[in-house]
Amino acid sequence: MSFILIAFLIFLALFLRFMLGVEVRSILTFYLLGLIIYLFSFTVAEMPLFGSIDSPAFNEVPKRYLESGVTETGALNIVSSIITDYRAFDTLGEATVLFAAIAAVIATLKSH
Amino acid sequence: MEILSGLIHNYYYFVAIILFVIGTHTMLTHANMIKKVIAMNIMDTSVFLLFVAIGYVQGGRPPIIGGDSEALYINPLPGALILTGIVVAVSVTAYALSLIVKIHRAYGTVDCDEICELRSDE
Amino acid sequence: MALAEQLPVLIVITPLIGAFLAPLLYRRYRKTSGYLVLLFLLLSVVMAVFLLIKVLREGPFSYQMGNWPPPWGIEYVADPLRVYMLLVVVAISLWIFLFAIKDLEHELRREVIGWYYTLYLLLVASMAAMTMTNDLFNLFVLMEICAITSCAIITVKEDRECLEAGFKYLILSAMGTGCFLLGVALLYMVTGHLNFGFLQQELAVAVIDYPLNVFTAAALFIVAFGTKAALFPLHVWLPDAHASAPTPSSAMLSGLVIKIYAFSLFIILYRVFPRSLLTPCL
Amino acid sequence: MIVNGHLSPGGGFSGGAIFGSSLVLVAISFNLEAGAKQISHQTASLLESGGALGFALTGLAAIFLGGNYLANRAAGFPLGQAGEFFSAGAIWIITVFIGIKVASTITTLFYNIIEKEQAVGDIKRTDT
Repeated sequence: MSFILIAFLIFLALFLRFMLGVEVRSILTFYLLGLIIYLFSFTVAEMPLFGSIDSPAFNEVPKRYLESGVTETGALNIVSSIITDYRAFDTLGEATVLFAAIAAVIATLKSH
Repeated sequence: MEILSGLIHNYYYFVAIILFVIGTHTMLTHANMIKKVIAMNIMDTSVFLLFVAIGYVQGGRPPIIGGDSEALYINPLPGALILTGIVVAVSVTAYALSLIVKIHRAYGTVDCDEICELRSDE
Repeated sequence: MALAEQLPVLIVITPLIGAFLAPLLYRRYRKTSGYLVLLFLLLSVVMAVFLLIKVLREGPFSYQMGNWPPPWGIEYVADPLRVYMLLVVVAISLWIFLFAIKDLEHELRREVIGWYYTLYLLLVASMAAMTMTNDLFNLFVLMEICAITSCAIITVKEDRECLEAGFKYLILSAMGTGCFLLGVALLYMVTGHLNFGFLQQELAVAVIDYPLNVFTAAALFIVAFGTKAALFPLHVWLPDAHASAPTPSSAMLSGLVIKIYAFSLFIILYRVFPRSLLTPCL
Repeated sequence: MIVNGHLSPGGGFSGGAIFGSSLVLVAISFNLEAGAKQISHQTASLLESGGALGFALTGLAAIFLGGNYLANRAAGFPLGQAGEFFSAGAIWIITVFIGIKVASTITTLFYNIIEKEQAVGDIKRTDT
């Protein structure tokens, strides 16, 4: 099975190179990307099922946000209560990223 | 075949990974700077897709607490994280675009290979 | 000593507030603003020394942002290794800045010096926070600040070579942060935590059920931090960027920015991944 | 949208983006001078620093009130009745600051890039 696959790939490469005139470099890149996707597909197949209620990500952390978020922060929008209360320091970092971008743009544009 | 059925169940994740690989490839191999920036955005968006897909729960509602207390809500944490991530990606894009404006003015081109030639001539 | 408990966050916030104020200060007090910025850095050095004394005397402690306990909120940890690194970062950046004030007048245009102070302080704040943070997503945000500001302090120079070097650095570091975020997503998927301590507990279990996910995440982290820290095959951006940068930026980049990423990789490999993953025989 | 961020979808980022885009749209649809009349450079950069500074100082206020950095309930901000307009303590304040910050960021970015292009003159304006 795998032998046939490898033979097919070599044949495909030769076909692309000599019949269609594709560059060697782009054929190699193409194969490398295929290899990366092939390797990643094993990882994806092993991941927890999409949308499942008992996936590991849906553990006690979001449950507490959903159950007691209203009483603990007073906001009905839980996403809002996470970004500005539970994980507010991330949001401060984010505002800082915006400020850094502004500073970087102005410094770059004014300097030349 | 086990892998194939896993891929079909998790096709959201798989699409995100394919987008990530496309983005990385375009970013590293293409010489045009605008294409590099677009690829950077594709790559970031793929990761955001993957992150948001993790948070989905079958039959869940958006996490805005309403009337009935029995409702099932989706996981709010990935959504909140990705809100941060999107802003970060936007600011990097803005900076990269302003750099391209400056590079175009300084060299007269936005192609990395041509810039290399210009620099080797100096 | 209520204030001593707050030291980890105050060290980060002091340069941050300084950064927000620096453009306004520079517009008002053009001559002395450099020394005012120096004052902010000096303040954080003093606080870092106090924090080191406190940690060495009373042992490591953790700081919870907004009083939310770790798996829900963001946690900062002050233990001897991290605080020592923090002191190194803040003290060296103070030392570089002391010489930068005079030097910048020769290298940069007058209008951009105020913004250079801002970028410098933001860089210091993000690096100081990176040494202490105990949360993967917070680390991502800080890495992004560090990436933008360290590119920007290269491209402020009035020279077209540094523009191209800065762009190359920005693209490669964007690839690095993309890989890092993908790794975070994979780890979050199999454990549901972002805190280092909880991740380590959960990963010891998760590595049995989802080994490939954990290994892929580890590989992605090494690629991400390898790009940022310029480890051997991923170092292509470094020669251009360091050679064309202004002198203080060059000192900052090769002295601190690269090392901080190596330090973060070290912390992640030892504090996030379970011990069994790192032993050679499996 | 900004001030209702804690009750409905939206919040500082999306509301601020809409607000900033509206100012940019004025400049696009009329001309640059009309747009610049809406908000001057000085004000924009003042709001820029002010928004971020306000966010950081709200966090510091929590320390003075006895909580940790950026604490909300633990520092004694009044939460109010959930679902009402003035509720959720520090969340409301922080959201407004973020809205100001994002709006001014978008306008500043736009004007800086556009005006530099104009300053160079028309000779450089070529399509690539």
